[in-house]
Amino acid sequence: MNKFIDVELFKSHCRDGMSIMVGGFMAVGTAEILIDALVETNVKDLTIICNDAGFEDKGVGKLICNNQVKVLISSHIGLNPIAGKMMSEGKMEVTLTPQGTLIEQIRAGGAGLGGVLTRTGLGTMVEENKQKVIVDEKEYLLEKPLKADMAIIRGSRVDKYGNVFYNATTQNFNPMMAMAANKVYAWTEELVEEIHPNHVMTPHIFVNYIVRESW
Amino acid sequence: MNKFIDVELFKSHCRDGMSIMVGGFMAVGTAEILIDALVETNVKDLTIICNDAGFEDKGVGKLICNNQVKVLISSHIGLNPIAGKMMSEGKMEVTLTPQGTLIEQIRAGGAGLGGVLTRTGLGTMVEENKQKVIVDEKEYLLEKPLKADMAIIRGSRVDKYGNVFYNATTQNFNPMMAMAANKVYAWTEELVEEIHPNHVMTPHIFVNYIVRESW
Amino acid sequence: MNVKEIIARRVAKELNDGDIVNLGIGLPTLVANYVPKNINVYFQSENGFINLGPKPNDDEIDLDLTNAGGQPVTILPGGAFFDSSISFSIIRGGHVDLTVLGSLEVDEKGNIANWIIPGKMVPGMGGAMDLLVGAKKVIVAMSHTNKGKPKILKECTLPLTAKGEVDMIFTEMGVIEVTKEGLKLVEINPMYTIEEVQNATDAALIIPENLKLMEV
Amino acid sequence: MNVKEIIARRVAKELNDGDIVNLGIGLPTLVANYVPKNINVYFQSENGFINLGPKPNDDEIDLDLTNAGGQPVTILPGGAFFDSSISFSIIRGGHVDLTVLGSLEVDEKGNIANWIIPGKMVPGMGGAMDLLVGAKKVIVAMSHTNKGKPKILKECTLPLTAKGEVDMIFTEMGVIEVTKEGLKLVEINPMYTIEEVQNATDAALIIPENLKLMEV
Repeated sequence: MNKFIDVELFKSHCRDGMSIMVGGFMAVGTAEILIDALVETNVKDLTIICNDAGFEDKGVGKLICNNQVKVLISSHIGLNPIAGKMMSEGKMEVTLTPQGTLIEQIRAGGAGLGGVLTRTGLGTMVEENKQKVIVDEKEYLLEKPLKADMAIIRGSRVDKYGNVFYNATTQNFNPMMAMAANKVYAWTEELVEEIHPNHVMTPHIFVNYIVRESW
Repeated sequence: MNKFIDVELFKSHCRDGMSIMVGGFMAVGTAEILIDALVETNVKDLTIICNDAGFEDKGVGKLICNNQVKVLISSHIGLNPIAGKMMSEGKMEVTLTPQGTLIEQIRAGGAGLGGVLTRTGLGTMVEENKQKVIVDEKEYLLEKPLKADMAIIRGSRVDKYGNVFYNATTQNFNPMMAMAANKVYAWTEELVEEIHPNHVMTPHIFVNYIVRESW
Repeated sequence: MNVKEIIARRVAKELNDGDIVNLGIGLPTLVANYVPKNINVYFQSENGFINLGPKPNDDEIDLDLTNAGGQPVTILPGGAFFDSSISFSIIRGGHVDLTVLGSLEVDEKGNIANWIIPGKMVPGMGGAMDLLVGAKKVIVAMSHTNKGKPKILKECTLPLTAKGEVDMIFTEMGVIEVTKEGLKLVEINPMYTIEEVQNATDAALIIPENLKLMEV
Repeated sequence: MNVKEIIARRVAKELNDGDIVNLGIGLPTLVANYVPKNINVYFQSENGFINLGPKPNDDEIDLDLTNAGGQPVTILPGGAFFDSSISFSIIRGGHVDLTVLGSLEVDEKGNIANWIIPGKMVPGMGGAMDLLVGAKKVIVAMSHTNKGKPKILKECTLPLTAKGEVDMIFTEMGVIEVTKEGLKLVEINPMYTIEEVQNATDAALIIPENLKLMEV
């Protein structure tokens, strides 16, 4: 199974209306080259699932500023003023989700769980229109699993099998997103022969494509 | 904070009636020296949470054969015939739990979740007396979180801060148990100065004590 | 060729290039010996790794590296270790393409019972319930009868391991598909007649016009 | 000493040896500068590590290593990186001993509102809701008023970040405990009178007999 594709082939996989999970936290750990490629395709009506809205010139912020995002599911949009503006003008639908709930929803999607039972968000706007479940007389919010058509992840190192290693704080949402999306595209600066099995953070079975600028 | 204790001090922490999570899978990744120490204390009425019942002479099997276990929560007891015998004779209460459910229950305990929503066990004996939750017209079993007074984990390497690295398949239940117990005791063959932050599998904040045979 | 070999060889033909596969203990393990040469499949070991390899030579045994039965094994190039929470996320999240399990009983609704004989044998379900519910395709690989007694039933008599999750049954007598209409015999071992297979089966078998011969 | 310094210094005295601490962005971050010399505390950064250290020198910046605000930071010896699922298991599982957060409003029931001003400011809650619910102890560190307008209220007017989770409030005027009976002023900055503090506070303050002076 040859997983290697170039950016042009990646672009040909992008479609209007797709749901895309994008790893990274304030764009740290985001595969910028794949975001740029997505911007170039100009595909529209995307549902983007990402920790935050990035910056105007960094991370998913570039997609937002290019009017490609219909729905954003995110924990924080404060560092991208355009995102807030588009939200209040009704040009982009934003679902603000507590960060811990968001990562658990993604994990639940990848792990085949029916949902997440959490106390986070109880008594706040977050609980609106959501099912509650009582366990041992304590109330929990039921937050539903999240899945996506595509995940874009960034590995500090990727081996030829598709195993991924993340350096420092670039890990964040990447490993769980790699498990929750239908097709996973990994970009890396450093392609290596083999990552030691003890150091693999995303096993190759979750990575469908390894994208490089060119081959 | 000095986390180092010897086996004698560990033994003084063991009490009748405690709940103890024991890492390991068929005793691979189990801290045998701490099990031996527990046998020596002869504390009784333990609740043991472990993937399996070990063997008669290996892993938690040694505690079972020494009549120290009142309740065993486990996915498999087949390789320890004494466990099956004690169960059918009513000398030990055994809760058989699907392995995936068991690890998720432990994770939920450590992660502050209200429970696990899973399809595993539906339509089987496992669903008896359990709450069910409907999410998007699909039925799920609600499995409750598990916590324990103590966890016994085995690190292939532990550093002086209490960070843990697990080699090969010794990882199994250890990292999640380290997050779900009140006091965590890590045993290791190899004490090192510092594990690289990228290679830590259980962060030091979860390890209360590093136990060695003697100091 | 003995019964187990016949079954394992035939099951191996169901493997597709790139499949992630989990094999149960016993007969299913043998399937790994017959993977077609022209494809890559990746065996998962639910105790925590992918790219399960063959048993090591005596001088290569690593006690830290075992399979779900606790036996020393090897890891093939490109493999990765992970903890049980990831391992079962793989299984329950639908990332396993195919699981092959042995069984005590299977019935025409695709129900399966293989984890307990009350009062007699109580090994526990281990990861079997998770695999049955989570894997994309579930294959049961077993001898057709137990000492002449049918194991493929109208309705399971033992406590179930999972309800309606079995897709196909492979025995030394043939290959059976679980369909909404019931059990369909899609291949027959030329050493047996349809009548013999039906007599060894408690459930009624649907015999299609294009019944094929099982390659043995 | 400015207002922020007064507050950060005082909050730092709440730290205990071995504490796992998460500091919010802004004022709370300053608390790290005043950790008592004789104790070890471990700062968690919710984007994925423990043992958060100070900002690096310009020549030591590692773009892969940032705090929850996306700013370059360092990791102290003994630290560990992890993914967001582990990071929030730490937070939500009750493994954080203390969190210090800024706020727009707090009320006498321990309710807090600091994530949204509808129609004006919609940054999102980030990890704040998780920290408030999950941390063992929640400290709000903020200026006592906003341009003279009280921020400590009978009842929050903005949408809540969490209900009844605040344990203590530290401002430049004093230290307030959230109790079942209401807000109790336990320390007062000697630069202010009780009357001045009460006038700057919308909720009624309980003044205990043993009201202490806040060390500033």
